[in-house]
Amino acid sequence: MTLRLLYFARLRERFGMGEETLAFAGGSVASLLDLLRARGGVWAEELAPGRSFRVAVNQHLATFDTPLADAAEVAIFPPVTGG
Amino acid sequence: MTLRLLYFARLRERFGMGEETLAFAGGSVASLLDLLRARGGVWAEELAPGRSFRVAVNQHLATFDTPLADAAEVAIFPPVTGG
Amino acid sequence: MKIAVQRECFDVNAEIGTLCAGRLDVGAVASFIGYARGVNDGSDVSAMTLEHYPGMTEKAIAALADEAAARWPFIDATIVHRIGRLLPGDPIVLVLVASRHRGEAFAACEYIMDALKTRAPFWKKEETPEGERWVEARASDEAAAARWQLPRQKM
Amino acid sequence: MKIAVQRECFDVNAEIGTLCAGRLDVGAVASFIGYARGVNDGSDVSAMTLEHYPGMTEKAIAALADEAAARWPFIDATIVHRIGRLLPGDPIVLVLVASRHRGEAFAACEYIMDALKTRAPFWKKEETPEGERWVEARASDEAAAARWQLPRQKM
Repeated sequence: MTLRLLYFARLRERFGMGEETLAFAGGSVASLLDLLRARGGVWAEELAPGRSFRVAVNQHLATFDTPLADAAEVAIFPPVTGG
Repeated sequence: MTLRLLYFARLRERFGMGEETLAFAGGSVASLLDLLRARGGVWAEELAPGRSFRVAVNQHLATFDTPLADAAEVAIFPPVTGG
Repeated sequence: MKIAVQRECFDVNAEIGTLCAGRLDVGAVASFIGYARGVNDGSDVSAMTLEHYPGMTEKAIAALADEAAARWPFIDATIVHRIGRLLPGDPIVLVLVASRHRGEAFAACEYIMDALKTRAPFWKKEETPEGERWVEARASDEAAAARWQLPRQKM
Repeated sequence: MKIAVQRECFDVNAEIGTLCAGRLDVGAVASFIGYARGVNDGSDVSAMTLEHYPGMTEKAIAALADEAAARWPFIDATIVHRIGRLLPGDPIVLVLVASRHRGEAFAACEYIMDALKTRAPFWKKEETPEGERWVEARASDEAAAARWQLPRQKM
């Protein structure tokens, strides 16, 4: 299956990209985060357990156990600061 | 001593006057109310104990035991309904 | 602090502009506008007339705004209350509170409105198909003001 | 319910006029305007840029406004949030809530702002003499949102 990943704000800058398409074996948000952390460097650093970030799946805030379906849009971003 | 009395809104209409000057022997708001009730009719009715009205002395909300000095401006009016 | 009692309508944009003019520390403006409604207590209301106690009104509003400023250190506030004859849909009262952060602005604005409803000497008379009637004070307004645990100043 | 994410400034008078047009049952409009400040966390801020998540933003705002409407039955609401580069003193966000009585308008307006601050995908980057920096989320915003006992939706 394939996921569309989006990064915003500080994470977009740190990762050096705003979006990418990723082949994914299936699983939850937690599995995806493990896959991204395995890239090492800023990925391991910014997505380390305990770091403050949010994940939205198909444009709704998600939790670590939210399942990911094929073609899901997964966004990872810092805590929001609008308003 | 002399007091300047003001009436507003429903009480102004019921008493048939917006203001009057009254000779007063001295005392508190309670004494003044007794004097006015002694007029009978609408005065006794509207100012009866338990009726809902407010008294301001020199433009500050007062209580029954607020003392009245010569030339005080005493306003009697229904509970307010602005805003 | 601007406090005005006037017959004319107020201009919200203009009042906000004056309140914030040249102030780059304002992060929040909370506001409230009260309107004359076309229905009240189950009757159609075709117009209302607002009477007040000239002299006391401004003092009472200043006192309650000062209380709010003592509790929530806001930057500045504007309170405008209209008097005279108003039609349904007409604005009656405007309260603006400017502060650094939003919590103070919301709290002070709501406090001022609750206190104004129970302590500023305004009275409304409504014109209905059954004739004219004075609006009665609402128990809910007393309850709203009491939430803030005001010092007892009423009889 | 009007929800807009836009670069242009909003006109408060015009937004209130649209919100209340032809409605004689509106007795109260509570509003909030958030502004870009010239100082934050002890640094001068010469400008800020607001980034958002197109597509999710509108959904997230609609969801929190619907929650507010379920809790406080207001008549209508308007939420406008700006994006792009803003200067100190520029308005960032406008929330208007129209209701019959003021309690619902104040509560819904403050709820929407608190929820928006923690759940709508906007991010601010500030320009300071020390360079550019992303604004960090505030614990006080999380605390403000938690007051309303939101269902847990965050990680």
